[in-house]
Parts: sequence; C-alpha cells; structure tokens
Amino acid sequence: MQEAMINKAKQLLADGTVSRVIGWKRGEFAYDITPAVFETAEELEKDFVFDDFTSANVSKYLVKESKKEGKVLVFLKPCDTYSLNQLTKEHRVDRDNIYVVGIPGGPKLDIEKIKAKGITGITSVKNDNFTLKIETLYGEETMPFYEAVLDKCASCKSKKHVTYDELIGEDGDTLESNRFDMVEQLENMTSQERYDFWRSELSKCIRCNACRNVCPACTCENCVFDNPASGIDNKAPADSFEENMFHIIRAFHVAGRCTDCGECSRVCPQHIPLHLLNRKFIKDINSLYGEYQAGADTTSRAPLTDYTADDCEASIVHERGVE
Amino acid sequence: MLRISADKIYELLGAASAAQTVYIPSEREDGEAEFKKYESGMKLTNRLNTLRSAKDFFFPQTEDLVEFKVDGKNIEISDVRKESEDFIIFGVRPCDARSFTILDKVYLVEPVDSFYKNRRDHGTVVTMACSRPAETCFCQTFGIDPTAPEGDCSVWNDGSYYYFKSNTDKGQKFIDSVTSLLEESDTAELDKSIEKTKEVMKKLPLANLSTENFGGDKLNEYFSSDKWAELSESCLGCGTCTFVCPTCQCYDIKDFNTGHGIKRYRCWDSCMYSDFTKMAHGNPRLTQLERFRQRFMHKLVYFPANNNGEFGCVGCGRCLSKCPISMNIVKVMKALEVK
Amino acid sequence: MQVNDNKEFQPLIVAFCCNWCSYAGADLSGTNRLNYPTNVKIIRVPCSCRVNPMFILRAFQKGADGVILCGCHPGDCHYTSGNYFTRRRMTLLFSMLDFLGIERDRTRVEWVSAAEGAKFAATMNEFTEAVKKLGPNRRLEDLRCRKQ
Amino acid sequence: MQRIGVFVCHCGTNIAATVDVKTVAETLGKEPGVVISQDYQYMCSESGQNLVKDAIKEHNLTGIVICSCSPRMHENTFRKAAAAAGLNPYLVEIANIREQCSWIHKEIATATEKAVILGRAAIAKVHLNAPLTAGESPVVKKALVIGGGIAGIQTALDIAEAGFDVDIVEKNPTIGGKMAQIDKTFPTLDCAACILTPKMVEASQNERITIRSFSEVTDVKGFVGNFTVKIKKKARYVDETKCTGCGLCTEKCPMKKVPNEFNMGLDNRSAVYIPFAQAVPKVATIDPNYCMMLKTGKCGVCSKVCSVGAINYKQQDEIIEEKYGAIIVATGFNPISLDKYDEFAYGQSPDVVTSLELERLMNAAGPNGGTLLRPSDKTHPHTIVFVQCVGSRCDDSKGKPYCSKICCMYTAKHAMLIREKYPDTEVYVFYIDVRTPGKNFDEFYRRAVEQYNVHYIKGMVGKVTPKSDGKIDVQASDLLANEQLHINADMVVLAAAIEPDKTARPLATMLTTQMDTNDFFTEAHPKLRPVESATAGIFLSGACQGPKDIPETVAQASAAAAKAIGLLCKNSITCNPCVAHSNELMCNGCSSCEKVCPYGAITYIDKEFRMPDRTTKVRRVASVNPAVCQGCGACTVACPSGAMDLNGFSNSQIMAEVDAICK
Repeated sequence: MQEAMINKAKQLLADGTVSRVIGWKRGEFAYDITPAVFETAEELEKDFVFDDFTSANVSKYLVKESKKEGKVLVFLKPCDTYSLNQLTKEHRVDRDNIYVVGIPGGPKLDIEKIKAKGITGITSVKNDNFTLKIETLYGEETMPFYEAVLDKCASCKSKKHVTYDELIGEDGDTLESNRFDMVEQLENMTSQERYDFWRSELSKCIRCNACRNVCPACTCENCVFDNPASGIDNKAPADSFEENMFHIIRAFHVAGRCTDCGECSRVCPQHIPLHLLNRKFIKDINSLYGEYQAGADTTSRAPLTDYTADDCEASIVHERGVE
Repeated sequence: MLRISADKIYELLGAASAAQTVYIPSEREDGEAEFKKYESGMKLTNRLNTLRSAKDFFFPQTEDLVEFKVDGKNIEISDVRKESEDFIIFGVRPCDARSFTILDKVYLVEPVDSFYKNRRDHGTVVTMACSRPAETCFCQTFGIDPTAPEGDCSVWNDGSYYYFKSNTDKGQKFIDSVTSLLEESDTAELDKSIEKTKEVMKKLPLANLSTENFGGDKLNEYFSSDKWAELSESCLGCGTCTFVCPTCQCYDIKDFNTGHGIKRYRCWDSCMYSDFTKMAHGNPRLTQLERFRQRFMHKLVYFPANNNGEFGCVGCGRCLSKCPISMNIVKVMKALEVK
Repeated sequence: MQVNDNKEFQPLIVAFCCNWCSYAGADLSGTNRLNYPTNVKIIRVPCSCRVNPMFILRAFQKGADGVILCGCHPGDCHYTSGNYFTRRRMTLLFSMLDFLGIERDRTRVEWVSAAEGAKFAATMNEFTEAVKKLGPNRRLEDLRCRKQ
Repeated sequence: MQRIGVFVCHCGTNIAATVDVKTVAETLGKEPGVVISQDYQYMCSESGQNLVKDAIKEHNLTGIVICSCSPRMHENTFRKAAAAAGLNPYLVEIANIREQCSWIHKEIATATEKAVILGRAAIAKVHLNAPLTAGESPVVKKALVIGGGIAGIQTALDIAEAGFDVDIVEKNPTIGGKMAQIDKTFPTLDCAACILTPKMVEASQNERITIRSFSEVTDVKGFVGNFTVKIKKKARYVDETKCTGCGLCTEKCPMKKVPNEFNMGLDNRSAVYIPFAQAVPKVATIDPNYCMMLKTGKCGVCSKVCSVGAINYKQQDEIIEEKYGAIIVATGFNPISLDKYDEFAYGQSPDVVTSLELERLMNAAGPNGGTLLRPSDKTHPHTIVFVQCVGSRCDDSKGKPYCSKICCMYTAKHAMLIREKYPDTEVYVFYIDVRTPGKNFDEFYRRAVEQYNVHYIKGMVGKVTPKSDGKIDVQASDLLANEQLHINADMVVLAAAIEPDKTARPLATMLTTQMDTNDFFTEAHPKLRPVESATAGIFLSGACQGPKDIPETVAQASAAAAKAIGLLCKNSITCNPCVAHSNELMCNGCSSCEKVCPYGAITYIDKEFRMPDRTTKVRRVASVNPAVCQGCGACTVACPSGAMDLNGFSNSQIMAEVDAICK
C-alpha cells in the first residue's frame, strides 16, 4: 500500500495535478509518525510511511494547506473523509484545491496500549498474522494485534470514503459499530456513579488542549477558551468546575459537527475517554432528532441549526434513564 | 552502603510517612504512573517514569498568589502564602532530579520566587536509579548518569535490595529516620546490576545523540535556520510537550472573580500557545513557526547561554511519547545538525 | 446559596426569561400578586435562544443551585423559530449534564406565555422546592466561589 | 471610570410597602462605580424624571439604573429622559423591583435583599452597556406585488392610490387570478367579472402601476426598504407594445386543440391565445408547446394575419432587475389535485367535476355559454350531488389538515344558483359541518336550505361509481338518519381543498420568510401582525397566508397595502440598535449563524485581512445587516467562536448579571 501511495503521489506531482502531498513521515522509532507535507519525489521516497501506526487524521491540516497556491494531494482514510466533508460544509477548506486519494482505513495500533503491558525499550513492532512481534532492548515480546488496536478503530463506524477524487483499493461500507456501548453503560449507571466516573476521568485533565487542537471540528480563528473577552478563557484546570466547563463546552461546540473521528481520545496524554462526551451527543441526536452523521455529506442541515415543530421537550432528559 | 530487602520497602515507606507526607510513583487504572501520597497498601510502579513530571511538587500547575477581598468600594489585599509542610518525594528518576537543578536556576536566583523556594526548602528528593531505560530515554545526552542519580538521597534497586546513599543533610535526615530498618552491606551485587544497565544504555537508540552542536553560541545560526518551517508545519500548537516537560517553567498570571473578591493565581503557560506572552499589540511570535522555534531555542540555545552551558532538557523522553503528532526535541536536534 | 435565620437551605435560582412571553408572564404574576420565593432571580433576554450554555454553567459556577429557562411556547416565538433552537440546545445540554452526573432536577426549560402569570408563579414554586430537595449544588460548583 | 446613578422608585406604596427603598438606595450607593443613589416617590412622574435628568447633568453620569416597575412599562420613558439629558438612551438599565419583587413577596427583609440583588445585577450590566445609535437605512419608494389576483390587484391599487409606484408580477399572461374564473360571488350573487374586471382595468390604467404579466420573480436580494429583485419576463412571442388584442391571430391559428386552462381544460383554445375577453393586458401569447411555427418552423399564420406586426417568434426570456422598498406576497391558492381520490371517481367520469370546474360550466363565458350541461353528453343534469371537505380537514397524508374555509359558502351558492335556474334539478350536499361564520353567510346558507330546498345531508360519501347508463351511483351515509343512501346522480361536484400555489415555497426561500407545514406563509404574529411576515418589509396579502374568501382577501390586501404604505412613506427606517454583530477577526465563516437566522439578516463576504506578519489573507466572514436583524440572538449561540454578539444583551453583559445575582 505504501508503495502504491508513493507512486500515486509521485505521479500526481510529476503531471502537475498537485504541488504538495500531505501524508505521514517516518520517525525515530517504530511508531512516532508525524503528519507532513512532501513536495518532491525524493522526500516521498525517503520518509513517506503508511503502516499500522499512521493513525493521525490529517484532514485538519487542509484548513491551512488548501488555501495556499497550488493543489494539495491528501491521503485520507475513510474516517478522515468525514472530517473533510464537514470542513467543506463549513467553508473551512477550499475543496477545489484539494485532491483526495482515498486509502484503506485501520485498524491502527495504539503504542500506549503496548507500553501499558509493561513492554519497554521498543525497537520494532511487526504484525505477524495478527500477533504483534515486538523487539525490545530486553528481548522479544508478543501480544495479540487486537489488544493493541486504537479505541477509535475498535469501534469503527465506516469503511466508506464519503468524498474522494480517486481511490486506492476498494471502497468499503458503513459498519454496524458498537460505538455507543460505553455511552449506554454510563447512561445505565446512577447519577452518583456517573459523577464519580467523570470526576476521576476529568480530574486527570492537564488542559494541554491537545484534544481541542487536534480536533478537525475545532478550527475557530480564536477559541473561546483562548479569548479573554469570552469570559470563560482559562489556561489551567484551576478548579474541578473548570475541568467540567472546558469539556462540556468543547463537546457542545462540536455537537452535530463532530464526525466521531476519535482523535481527541487518541491524543489525550491522560487517556481521558473524551470521545464519550461527543458520542453522547451523537447518540442523543440520533435518537431524538433522527439519524445524523456529521460529514456524511456537505449539504444537510446540522441538527443544532435545525428543528421541527414537534421536537421533544428538554424534559425528556428527566423522563428517561437512571437518576 | 545501607540497604533494605526489597520486600521490606513498604515498611520503610510506612515508617517515613509517619513523620511527613511521602509521595511515591504508583500506577493508576490506565497503567500510567503518577506520584501519589503514600498510604499503606500502595505499590510502587513498574513503569519507568511517571506521566507527569515531578516538577509539580515545587511548581504546581496552578497556585494562588494573592487575594483581593472586595466589599462594595473597599478592597482588602490578603497574602495567601502559607509555610509548606515537610514532604518526601520518593522514587524520582535521575532525569527529573536534574530538572530541579534547572528550575532552581530560574526560581532561586534573585529575585527568588518565594513560593517555589518555600516548597523546595521543605521537600526532600529521594531519587531512584534506572535499571530498565526505555527507547525514548536520552538523559545521557545531557550528562546525566541514570545509574548515579542526584537528589537529596539516592536509591538503587538491584531487584533484591534497595540501596541508600545520602547526598545532602535533608537526605541524611531521611536515612536517619528509617535507619533502624536498614542494614550495612557491600555493593557487589548492586555493581553488577549497574553494569548491566550501562550495557543497555549503550544500545539505546538515542545513545549517540549529542549536544556538541548546541549551546549559547549557536543563536544566529539556528534562529535563522530554514528547518523550522518544515519542523513546525504539523505542530498543533497544543501544550502537551510543555505540560509533561520537567523543565518547562513558564507561567501566566491571571485573576479570577470569585464573586466576593479576586483570586490572583499563576498557572503553567506554554510557548506553543497562540496567546503566550501576549501583549497589547498581540503575540510577538506571530505564527506557530516562531512559537515552536522558541521552545527549542530556549532549551538548546538560550538556556545554556544564560546558565553556563546547562541545557534546558534532561532527556526524560516524555514529549517523545506524548506529542500528538510525534514531533519532539530529538527530531529537532537531528534536523538542525544537518548542514 | 443563601442561609436564612432558621438555617433552612435556601437555594439560589437563576431564571432566564425571554422578553416577549415569559418575562411578561413573570410581570403578570406580579400584577396578580401571585407569590413565588425570593430565591428566584430573573434575567431578561430578548429570546430564549439568546441563552448560551455558557451562561447556565456560569450561574452554577458562581453559586446558583438551579437554573431555569423560560420562553414562548413552541410556535409562538416572537422571532418565529428561536425557541425551537433553544429546545434542541437545552435538551442536549441538560442531557450532557445528566451524563456527567449533575443532578437533572437542577435545570429546566419551561414555556410560559405572557398570559400565564399563574403558571409562572407555580413553576417557580415547584422548581424552587425541587432544588431545595436536592440541597446545595456541589457537583457543578467552583470551590473558589463558595462563600466562607 | 464609570459614574453610575441609581434611582430607586417607591411607586407610592407599591414598592415601598414591601421593599425598604432607603436601604436599597443606600446599599446600592456603595457599589463600585455608583456615584449617586437616590430614592423617590414616583420616578416616572415628571419631577421624578427631572431628578434623573438633573443627576445626569450634575454628576456627569455615564449610566443609570432605575429600580422600579417592569422595563416593559417604563424603559422607554427613562430612555427618553436620559436622552433629553444628553445621555445615550441605551445606557439605561431597569431593575424590576415591583412586578418581580415587591408585588410577589411579603417579607420586607427578604424582599429588600432581593431588590438589592436585582439592583446590583442592573448595575453590573450597565457597567458594560455601550452607547448605541439607531442606524438609518433609506427606503426605495416603490413596492412589488407578487401575484395579480384580486389580492394583488387590490394591494397595488391601494399603494398606487397613496402615491407610490408599484409593480405587479403575474406568472400568467393576464392578471385576474382565480376570481376571474368564478361565475357569481357569495353571499350577494353578483357576477365576479362585473366587480373584478373594472379593478383590472383600473390597475392597467393607473400610471403608478406597472403590470409585469407572464413574468416570475427569480431572485430577491437586500432587505427592508431596499430589495433588489430579478424578474424573468417570459417570452410570449408577441410584442406587447404592438399587440392591440384584436384577436385575429387566435381565430386564424390552425392549432385549435390546446386544453384551455382558463376553462379548467373543459374546452380548447388555439396555440396563440388571449385567456379571456377581459384579459389585462389584452395581449396575445403564443404557447410554445403547441405552436407549429415554434415547434417545426412551419406555419407562421399568425404573423401573416397580424396587421401591426406584433408576432416575434425569436423573442427570448428577459431578466429585469428592479429595486423595491417593500414586497407584498399575493401568490394565492389552487385546488388540490384529486388524483389520489379514486373513491370519488374523479378522472374516471367527466361528470365528476371540481367546484371550480363547475364555476366554468355555469359561466356565461364558459364552455357551454352559461348553460349547465353534463360534460359527457351535454345533457341537462337532473340530480347533482355535492361532496364537501374533499381533502380538507383530513388527518391522513392524502389531504390537508385544515379547513379550506370557502367551500361551504360556494357550495351553497352553487346549489342555490342551480335550483334557481333549473328548479327541476335535485341538489344534494353531503357535509361534515356547515361552516358559515361571516356577515350574511348563515342567512345565505339558510336560504339555500329553506327557500331553495337544497338537500343538505350530514354524512360522508363513501364511493362514487360511474354506471354504464351514464348515471353515477353515489353511495353515502346519512349520519342524522343513521342510514346508508344510494343516489342515482347525473353529476357529482367535489369541493376540493385549496392549497397555496406551488410557486410559494421557492419564493419563501428567496424572501427568507417563514412558511408553515402546509406552505402557507407565516404571519409575524397570528393576532397582532397578521399581514406582515416575520421578515421586515415583506407583507402578506390574500390566500397565500391561509384560506380566505373574497371579502377577507380584499380586506387583507388593503391591510397589507396600508402596512406597505406605512413603510414607503418614510424616507428612511430607524433600525433597532440592539442587533447582532460579528467580530470579523474571530469569525470562521462557517455559516452556522446564517442557518438559525429567521430573517436572512446574515450574509457572507470574502474579506481581506492584514495579518500580524504583514501578509494578507482573504477569509469568509459573516456580515449582519442591522436593518434586517431583529435582535433575537439565535446566532450568538450558534457561533462556536463567540464572534457573534448582540448589542444590548452581550455575552459579557448577561454574564455580569449572572455574576451579580450569584454573588
């Protein structure tokens, strides 16, 4: 696949279709891959990588890159295409200036899950028929591939590319996923249990803003949390309230716009399951206002900028589930 | 050297915690380690290091500085400083131990930061030598010997025993407080284990990373390097690297209206943020390129320039594993070195 | 939160009322001398759709024990569609608060027309009682703001 | 530094009896920024107002807070007082300590405490108030009426009468609308053409009225007082300025087999046609779907016979752009299609007709010259059955949930006319209810029943079956007698529900006006602003807003005209300054705000920004038209970056109030 992608990129660069390529660049280790812009065939040959660790959703870079001179080639996994559609819909990218090559999706690996097994000194990770063979400074270790799969891939919602100019490989379809299971589990807890769960999770927050800054839906010119005029700006979780506030507003601002790409939870250095907040909104929207998948298209009205006269009342929150 | 059998280490921690609060690195549910107040039954982590660095003990993420009580048109100013209580941080890794030396150079020089000093005076740092360095470790680059940690008291673990050596009066006080549990022994077993570690250190992927090409005299050369654009282009501008970094020391001062007054507090800031050092005219570092450059120039050029060649990095490797896009100081150093 | 002499817990209730219906409804309950507790403090907004979730969280942060939002009945919005957006926004916000384990009875949306002075007073009485039962807001408070 | 004045009103004892006003004034006087705090018996009285005015001047106040009755009562009074004293009227805030404090609480201690808190909230808000100036926007003194039926004609006449230019855009070749097709009108039974056609002529002769027939609105931009409208003038292949309406072409046209829409397809017309004798403008139109010349290039008869050379086969659609200050929608209605009503055999038998078809069958200018004959065999019908509520008051998906309102009356009219002219004809009317509210309406209906012996039967028609002998079997139930009936009828007339014209929905989108689920335009307020749309400058005339009979339509048409005249006679409009505005530096251009704006006040522009690094960047940013924005604030919450804020109710002002209350 990597070869095919490099060749495709070289061809499109050579024939002048695009002037730049967004992809992933090899790092120091087996897993530390950085999204990067490639401009020449040499750079692609040298550093372009596509493997089990190229999980980063690069669609957000298009906000900046699509406004530069010349067309940009971007390799998007199925989940990433939803993000691009949403950005297109919100006029945040110049779609005409983007050449999308759809590539197969995951499952991709989570190095943190491997490290959590106590495996350290990792020098290489190989997938041998769904068993990971991990070379370390302290000998070889193995673990089942699926135990190291990123959470976002484990609950994949779609293998379908919703926007592309060209595909490498076959296009897939949307999947029946179990992505709302954990949300449902929490809904079935008592209010106190939910409170305790979220307190223990959100109290870990160091307010590094990685969740916000990686989020393809968070592309505000000036985020309310960075803007002293908003009255809610802050740089630190100075009180448990600030932790709640930040994450509620963050999730609310992307409600109906979040495509559930899962990047927020992937990048959280504290492993807070932030995607659950987004999924709670998605689940509510689906059940209260009809199935809606943000980014599935570029024209439909978002649930929060739409209504019907017979929408349910807010009191529905009081009427359902466990207190 | 004084030592204690590994199975008795919790007895020792229990004894120490009777006199003052002891913090140990311990694992939480998600497998990450963090410093927690020691209580009976807790276990030391097997992870090499804590997710957050130990700097929090002396330089917490938020800290109240002063309070203004407002009643109508009257404003009363109150000092919220309190004398810290004595505490022990047990199990600080050599890299984090060195980070305190770096923070001291910022906060204990005139004008002394009284908040920092207060905590520093009351804290005893008990370090733990490394025996299983990770692939992300590069403390050797900065002249740190992970088998010979600094701190008030150094501890080694060869698997069967913990060995103790004091480096300061505070360290000695700690050893004295648990001396009844310790026994004198030779270091033959320990030396063997240290040798093994040193062998591993030679094989570390970043073992050959050198600071040779960095330092205060490289300012012009690196500041105007054309590498920054490429290095910074995928930076998200989040503060993860800064907040997990044991040596990052920048803070912002903010006021919070509590309804009955104003709390003025400081909190960590990140040079990666768009509003870092924002002034009336805006941020002097206009794009992420300048912000990104600032972080690494500070650690590799400005800091040594102002501190007799000491670098602002200890090679703990936290940013290597935590950066959402895996851009880090090692990649920067390697890229800048290439002519 | 206020504590009066007999130490019974007195919740602080913030009520956002739209100018055209609910604020007028509140005025009408005044005109008709219909009592409701002093705990309720009204903030006038042009339309219920002006209420940002930020305002509601802010109220809890600064010490409110309950927040209620009142607007025109669906279909009667002075601005045609404002309260329809309010309804969706608040449904989702309240659901999220509930999901985080914040007591669901601390928040409410009620449609009160300019003619429903009695409904306004009844709603406020009822809501104040409900919040009183819950006790002080502890799960969504900012400790820095707690009165000493 | 703010210099705020606080004025606490006793309102006689209304406030002072339960609120210790002295304490309130004293306590609020200690608030930061407050330089004077006074109480007074009646703040709204002239002397009270003078107190405020003097204080503003004496203390050079930057803002005032009045603790008094509801702002809905006296906000304007105090704003005017402030303005008179040289303080911007929007630097006034009211703390409602009467309706929302003294009148509902009994205990002085707690009521006083609450009054202080409400006062504090107002002070906190006024600290952040900005002086606002109501903007002005010029008014183009010309109106556009969309639709040339009786509603549109009446509106146009009234507006022209008031001295303003007005254009009527009519999609058909002639104005006149549905009323032109109607035979007689209830409850007076005067002939529709006799009262309508003079109005049509009047409209055409009025020099302030321009009739743009055979034209459609294709685009509307702008806002109240300043709309720019694109009108497509469809090619009629006849030069209107030359055509004299002599009708020779229509006579000579060899293509005569075109269904005549004016007669509901009950007879035929030629390919070049004038819809009816009194058409305005009386100009021929060539139907390109049937004209042999246009279709095959062979014929050209009309061109040859036209003595003035008006025929122009090369004519093209033309787009005209005009500016208007007000737009009146008068798009009217149509009977619904009865395709889905197999049970009534419409489409199966030519003798099952709709009421509008019956109008043509009975009309002197209709297909039978005014003699009522069965369409099938041109014989005189002896038994006629009328079926009411066909598609009206339906809870299924086939019909409409509402009452079409006019059917009861026109059916009574039809029944009566038939019985009058053909006493040998038995007339049955099947109804659910007979609804006759209206002046002289019930009397009219009773005449039908009592004087003309029309058989009114409460009950539904179950099935209509055409029989081989040309008769029609009507199976129905009589609910009062509780029996099943079979009527052997010659004709069946269906009172089809009426629905808004199909062109209304796209038009509503262009106008950014609201529609209900039935596609009727929504009025700004169902009771108090029934002829205005919620979008400023757009007015509603006639059945486009809901089912109406002629008198109601004309009444609403004149009312809409009056509203439009009220707007047109202003040179400029004062805008409400409490409107939304976007901080362009923070705006993402994401379009969220536009989607929730009920008025279409938000547009997007590509704007060039000078970046701090001296480069320039073009970004899409929202721009609020203050003349259109009504200040609801929906956009401020939809905006994720907080770029959108509302004057007078800004984020910081509301949060300051929250803070003050929660102190």
